[in-house]
Amino acid sequence: MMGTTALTTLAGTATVPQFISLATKDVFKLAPAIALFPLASFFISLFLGKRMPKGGALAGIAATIASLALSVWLVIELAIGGGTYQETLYTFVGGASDSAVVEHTGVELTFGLLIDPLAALMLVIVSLISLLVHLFSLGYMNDEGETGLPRYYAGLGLFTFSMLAFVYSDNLLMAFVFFELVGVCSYLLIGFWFREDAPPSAAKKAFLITRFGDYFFLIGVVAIFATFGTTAFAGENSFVTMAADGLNPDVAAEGIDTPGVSEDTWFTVLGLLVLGGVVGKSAQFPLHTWLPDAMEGPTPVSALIHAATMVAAGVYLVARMYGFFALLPTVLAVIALIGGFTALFAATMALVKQELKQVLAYSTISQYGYMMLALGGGGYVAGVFHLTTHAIFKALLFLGAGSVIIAMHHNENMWEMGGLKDRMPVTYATFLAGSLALAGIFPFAGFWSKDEVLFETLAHGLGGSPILLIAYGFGALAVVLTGLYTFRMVFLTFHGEPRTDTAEDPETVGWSVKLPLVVLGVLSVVGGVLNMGVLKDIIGESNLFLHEWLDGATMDTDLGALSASHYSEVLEADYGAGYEVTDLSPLGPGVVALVFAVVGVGAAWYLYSGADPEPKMTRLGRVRTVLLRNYYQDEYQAWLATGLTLPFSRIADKFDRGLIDGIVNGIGTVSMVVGRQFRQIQTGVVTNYAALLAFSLLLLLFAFGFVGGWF
Amino acid sequence: MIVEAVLAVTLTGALLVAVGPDRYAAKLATVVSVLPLAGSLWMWTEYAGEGNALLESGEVAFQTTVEWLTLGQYTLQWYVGVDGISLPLLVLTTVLTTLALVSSWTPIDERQSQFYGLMLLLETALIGVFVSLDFFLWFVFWEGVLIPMYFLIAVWGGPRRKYAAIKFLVYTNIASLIMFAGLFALIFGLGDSITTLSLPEITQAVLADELGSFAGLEPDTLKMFAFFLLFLGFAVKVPLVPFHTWLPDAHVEAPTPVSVMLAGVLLKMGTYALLRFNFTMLPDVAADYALLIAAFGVVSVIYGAVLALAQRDMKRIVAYSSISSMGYVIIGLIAYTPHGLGGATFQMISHGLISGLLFMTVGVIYNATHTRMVGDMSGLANRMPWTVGIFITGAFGYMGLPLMSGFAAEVLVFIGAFQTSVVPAAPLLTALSMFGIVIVAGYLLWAMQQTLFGSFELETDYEIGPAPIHDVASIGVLLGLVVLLGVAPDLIYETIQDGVNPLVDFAGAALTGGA
Amino acid sequence: MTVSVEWYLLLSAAVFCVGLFGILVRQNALMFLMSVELMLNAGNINLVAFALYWGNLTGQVFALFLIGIAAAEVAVGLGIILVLNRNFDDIDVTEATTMRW
Amino acid sequence: MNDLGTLPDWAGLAPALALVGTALLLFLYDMIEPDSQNNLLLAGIAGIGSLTALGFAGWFLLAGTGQPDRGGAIELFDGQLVVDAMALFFMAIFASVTLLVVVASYDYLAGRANQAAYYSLVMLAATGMAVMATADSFVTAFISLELASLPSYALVASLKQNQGSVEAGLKYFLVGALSSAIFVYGISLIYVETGVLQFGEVATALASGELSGVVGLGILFIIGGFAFKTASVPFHFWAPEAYEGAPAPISAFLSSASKAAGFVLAFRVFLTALPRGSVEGTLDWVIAFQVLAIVTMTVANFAALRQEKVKRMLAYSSVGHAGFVLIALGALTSEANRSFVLGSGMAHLLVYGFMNTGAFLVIALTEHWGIGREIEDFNGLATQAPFACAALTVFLFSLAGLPLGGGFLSKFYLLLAAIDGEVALLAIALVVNSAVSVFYYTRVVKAMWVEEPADDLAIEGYPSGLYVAITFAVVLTVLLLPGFGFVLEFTSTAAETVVPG
Repeated sequence: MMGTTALTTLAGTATVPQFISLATKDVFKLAPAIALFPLASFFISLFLGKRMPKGGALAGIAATIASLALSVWLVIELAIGGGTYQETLYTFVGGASDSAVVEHTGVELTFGLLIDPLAALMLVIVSLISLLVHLFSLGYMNDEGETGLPRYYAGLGLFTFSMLAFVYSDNLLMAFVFFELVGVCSYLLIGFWFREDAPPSAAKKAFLITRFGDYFFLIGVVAIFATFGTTAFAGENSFVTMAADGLNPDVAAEGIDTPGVSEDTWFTVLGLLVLGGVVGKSAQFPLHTWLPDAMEGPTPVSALIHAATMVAAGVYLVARMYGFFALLPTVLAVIALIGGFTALFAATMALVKQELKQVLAYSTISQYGYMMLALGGGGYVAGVFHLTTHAIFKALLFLGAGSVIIAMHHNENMWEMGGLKDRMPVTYATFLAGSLALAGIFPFAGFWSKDEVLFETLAHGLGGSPILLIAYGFGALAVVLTGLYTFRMVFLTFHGEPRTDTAEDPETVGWSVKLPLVVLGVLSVVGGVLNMGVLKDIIGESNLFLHEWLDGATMDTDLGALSASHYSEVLEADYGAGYEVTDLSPLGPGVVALVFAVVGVGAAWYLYSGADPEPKMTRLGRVRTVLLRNYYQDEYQAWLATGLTLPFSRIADKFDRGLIDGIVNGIGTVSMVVGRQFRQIQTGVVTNYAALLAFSLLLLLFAFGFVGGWF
Repeated sequence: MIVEAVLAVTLTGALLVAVGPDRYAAKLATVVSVLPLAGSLWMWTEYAGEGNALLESGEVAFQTTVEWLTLGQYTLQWYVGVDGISLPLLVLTTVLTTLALVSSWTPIDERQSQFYGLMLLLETALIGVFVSLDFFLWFVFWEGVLIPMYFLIAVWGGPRRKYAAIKFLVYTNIASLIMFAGLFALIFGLGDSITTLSLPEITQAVLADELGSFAGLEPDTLKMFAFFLLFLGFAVKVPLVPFHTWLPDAHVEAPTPVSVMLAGVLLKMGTYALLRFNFTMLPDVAADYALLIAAFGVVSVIYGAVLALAQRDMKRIVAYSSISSMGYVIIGLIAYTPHGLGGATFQMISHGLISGLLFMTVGVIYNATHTRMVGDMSGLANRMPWTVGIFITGAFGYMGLPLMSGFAAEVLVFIGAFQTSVVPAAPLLTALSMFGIVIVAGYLLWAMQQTLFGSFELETDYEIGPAPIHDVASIGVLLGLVVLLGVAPDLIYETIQDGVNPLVDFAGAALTGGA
Repeated sequence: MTVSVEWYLLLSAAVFCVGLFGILVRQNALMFLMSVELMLNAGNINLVAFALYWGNLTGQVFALFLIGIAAAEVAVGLGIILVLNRNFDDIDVTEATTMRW
Repeated sequence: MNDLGTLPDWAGLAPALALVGTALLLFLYDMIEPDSQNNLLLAGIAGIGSLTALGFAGWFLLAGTGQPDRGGAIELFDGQLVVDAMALFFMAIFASVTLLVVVASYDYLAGRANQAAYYSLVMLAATGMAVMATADSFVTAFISLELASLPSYALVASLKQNQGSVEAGLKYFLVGALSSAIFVYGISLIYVETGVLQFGEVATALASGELSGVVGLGILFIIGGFAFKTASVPFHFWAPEAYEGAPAPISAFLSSASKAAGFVLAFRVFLTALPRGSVEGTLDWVIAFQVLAIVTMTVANFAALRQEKVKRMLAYSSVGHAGFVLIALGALTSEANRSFVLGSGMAHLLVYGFMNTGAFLVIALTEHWGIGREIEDFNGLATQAPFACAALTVFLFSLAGLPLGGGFLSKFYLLLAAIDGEVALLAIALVVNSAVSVFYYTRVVKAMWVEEPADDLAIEGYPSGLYVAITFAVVLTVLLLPGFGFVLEFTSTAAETVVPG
């Protein structure tokens, strides 16, 4: 089989490996609990939160600690030689013994776990960020005296549960299920402050736009199920493998049912459909508009959404089924282009924002653009790497922003801050670390991952994919802007003189705020160690830990079709994307990217570093207005909803009540009129009756006379 | 005899409650309704039928056959029994009736004994519809549904209740007669090959190609003609666009518990009948016109959803979205795939529960606020947190949120519809209809934002606080069922599959043979 | 010389039409009644004439019955006309129109 | 040739004799004590008389008198009268309706004058109808028809102080007289052609040779006569006014029994005297009845839509039902199983006899209470008289063809008959008009149950007689749904006596 051959060569082992090893290690048996702990905390917080100290926060913290511990254990297990674990936990449809469904359709819809290095990594990230967000919430929500805390912590619990379950879903349908649940949770949390007007509206927008994306995703899921009869991610009978077999001329594929178009066309359609969900959830152009609005939610929630859960889900999905996407050059090109463009596009908007969280929101969009760029550009490891580092430093930045917001009494306007660095040193230090990571400055985490993204894209682009070069161009340009807006933010917030009284005397923040910041700050500094791709030629490929990890090198058994090297194989195969890699040293492009980043930071320093910085962006004039209005993206989308769909529905309503119901009522009216006419025959005058009677008789007489031939 | 017992108990209860004093009517009726509920649940646990009742291989459970009378060559029978398709609907009916009765306690404060008597009478007729296997008996119950429903809308309804009630009665009655004519075209076409009007006999005779010509129509034309009339008749009941206009009026005017029954069970009569008659008896005609039928479904889905966008009355919103949801059933049915037919049946149950849930919740809100207009109120979440919580969850259920029954149903329908070879361009049509899930999210989210969130304001002069415990309990139970079926669709899906599978088998054979 | 039977038929038809005409144009209840009698007698003419033609008594006997019934009918009719006069102060049949449509 | 056990042949007429005897008894009583107010006694006598008639009819029916296995139809007076299953079946209908009407009249007549005359006229009219059912010759047909009609005229006008009653009587009488004249002329034309009047002989005479237009004209006129009696368009003009103006029990009597009488005679005349096979060439009466049926149904049902008075609405409904029953004649095509088709009309007449009588009796009840005639006057009546309103609801929905009573099944039977005769138009008209009729029946139901009662709505007393009659009618109407099969046995035997095989 193709999968097996690929990995024998790549992993260099002579034995024929088990494709999936069914580990009997206890920790894998406990794996379901990783997601179930937060679910339990959801119920506990919801129903008992009122009677618990801290409004249910403790349940959440305990649950996430447990999840984190289990996840770490899993990672260790995989790192010291365990195997991929796949288990069907629950049969959704067709589970009964001698099931009529199975008997008839031959398939069942199941929920199961797929724990491989990718999933394990993501589990750790999610549970870690969630834990920190819970902790931070103690300072941000509890200490601020918010009401509705049980609801809040219940929401966090459900959110974490959904995301964790999504992460180790073993099939696309289950992934979709939790993908949707993630969306609902974000709706509930963004709209947490439901008494105000903006949060519910933002929540609605977030759900609607992501649902629009999910619409395509669901079609994709259904279509994949219909095409392959399965939605499993991994295994001989997974749709990924079947698709590869279907396209591979050397392998005889069976059981693929395409509706009358060639397989590669149809698979491309499938890929694009699934991509719809990704674009919506990961806030890629043009479905990114919900994300900045989502800042209406509590800041810890923003951190959770942007760093590890909702938005990450989209990109993670691409990584999860990368074996499928790697087969489809068109889809990859689209992913790369969307990613690169979004990276640049969002960065430009971030330049002019005045609210701290808005800058971070656009930066999130931009950074997820990079991940998409990486995945589209053939850099599977790079994408995952950036996902990881971004999760850390973006969570850090949001939590830091939250800290600032607490200090500023919920004023988010950066122009009313300034000089906070002396008053909140911990926050400043950690925020700075996060910012340097975001800007991609050596040696912070973001530098390594962003460079790898750009390098992979460039390498594959130079290998004969000009579209990737365009995407690379976008991405490289965005590096400059990232540096600029990041440090504009840092300078405006922390440097210079305090510009308002609040900034002069900010509220102090507690340990529950600082602890997460410190943890994340440290990780932001050292996170790059995971995969120092720029130095590949120096430190040697085997010391690129993440790469080795994702390739399954630490495991006893072979990762097979889920391994990074398999993906490269497919990417370069003729039946796959057909990418070619140029032999390029990562050092050169790395330096270029660093220079770009430094240019951006330097520009920010030049423009905003003074004691009392001026708004420089106003010089952009109308361009600034366009940027401030987000290229009128919200306007046209709002217009599509309220300016087009709503009036259309009103017209339809008029049509319905007027014409369709009018016809129904009209039939009634006509009957009534006929009735009135018939009623009028009865004049009350008996002579008329006699006349009518005689006349009718005469009529009958003539009629039947003619027929009967009486005359 | 359990079927007879259930029917008899319900009918007796109806009469008893109707003549009893108002004071005890509510509680008495609720207690009485527990009996058929228990009976149906017992049937559920004891169910040992197999296959589709109408087809040759089917084994009908709890079957009784008694000759009633002979009219011409036809013997009319008391012939009842259930299979995997009708049993879930039967249970749905009894469950929803009991819950609807509980939800009547608050809003119904006049002429109670009549109200509760009629509700139980309605239940009797509905149960009858789902258990009858003789056409004529079935038709008696089918028409019998109209009478209590008419009164329930006309007496206890809103301001335009009389208009709505008579429109409902006349419109659906005309539809019944059209359908009746359609089936009789078939029966007469069968000539001497049948001696009873039992549905299995008719079905098997039609399928065995024993149809002769009748009234100058060749068998094929006759089939088409009959199919057309049947479809038209049932389309009104379902309702499919453009035969739907009675529904919003009826829903808006009907008191909440009646809306629950209307949306929850009455609409299912239409799809149930479509499945039993059109799609079981005349699969080849259905296949010939598959594109048209699927188009009806798609148009209903989209058009109903778009109209829901334009509404301010929350009941109207749910009413139009019911039209939309029933469109999915049609799309699933015409697919003739296991998941298509099974998913459609599942959607009947699921929509029954979810629409019942939403109507009840709107009713609970209405009991407190005395308005249903989006815009007349805001920030209800401040005052009735649990009700609002259930409402939000239910609304997400309606949007097809995973792990709630709507999702399971819709996904199964989509999978089934996507795969079919019966409908031309099935993937495209399915994808088109799926856009309904976006629109439904649009209007429900909009309505929720307007009414539930923001600061508390209310146009009407009522003090509102948390809803009565029995109201919250009944919507809670429904929500529980919705989640239960969403998490474990197999609970009923196996039974349903058992009922529809034979249909797929023979239809598949017939259709591929024909095509 | 015997009159051909067709002539009786014509005669009876003529009488029938005269009666009908009377009903259509007269508004007086008594005239109405008389016109009806004419029509009844048109039937009698046929019956009697053709009893002769067919050589049996059936027609004639029936005619006798008819005459009797006609009398009864007139009796009932006159009674009704009487109360009509009492209630409407007139015997114009077109006056009594309290019920219509 | 016949078998009545030890009884003589004429005993076959026992139901009619019981009726006429009762009438004469009442006359006698009236002569002795003209101003009697002894309502109970009078109603009792009439009731016992009709009960006796019903008993005889039922007994004979069950015993199989006049049926082929008991020696065939009993012919009396040289074939002028015949007692067979159809005659007995209809006598049973007449006796039942008469019984209901008499019981109901007990309350209705309380305190009015001329009670004995009223009852005796009812009994006489019933006698006429019973004889109509047995008439086997045009002579007896016409005489019995007049015997049924003349007392009816008087009964309609019996509220002598009431303008409506008198006007109704006048119109009924005038149209009736005209129709009788037309009928007689038609009979005379048949005689012109055949020289005989006994049904069987007429058929024999017509069977031989070419027929001239005279026969066709005669048949047309005879159809006119029946159309009058059955209140079919265009001879229906008297019906709305007569039913509206007459005392409600009499409306019930006329719209149910009198209509049935017209139909039983029509069945016999057209099937035994003027068989379609013989007269088809000059006038195909099947076509004529099809036209009449469709026109009658449509005109009446649509006119009923806009009626404001309950009784008048019921009158139009009654005309409409004549149209439904005409299907049984219109569907007697050569394709049809004729006894099946004919049976449908008989079954419907029986069911109709109970549900329509019941409906009119509830109207009688409201008149007794002094409630107005408009539909609006019924507003909220259910709050005061729930049982009566429930009964009326059952009657009306059964009339509409909803499955609350036997009307549902009998209409269905008619539909089967129309299809059996392969007259699609009849079937369609039946379905469409049934659908339309739901609307106007529902208006009354709505008024009773849905509308708020007027402030001055008050009723005094619950008259036992009327309630007994209504209860009887409603129980029968409902029981005729499950028990329809019982009726079918009789209708099929009855139909087979006129159309063997």
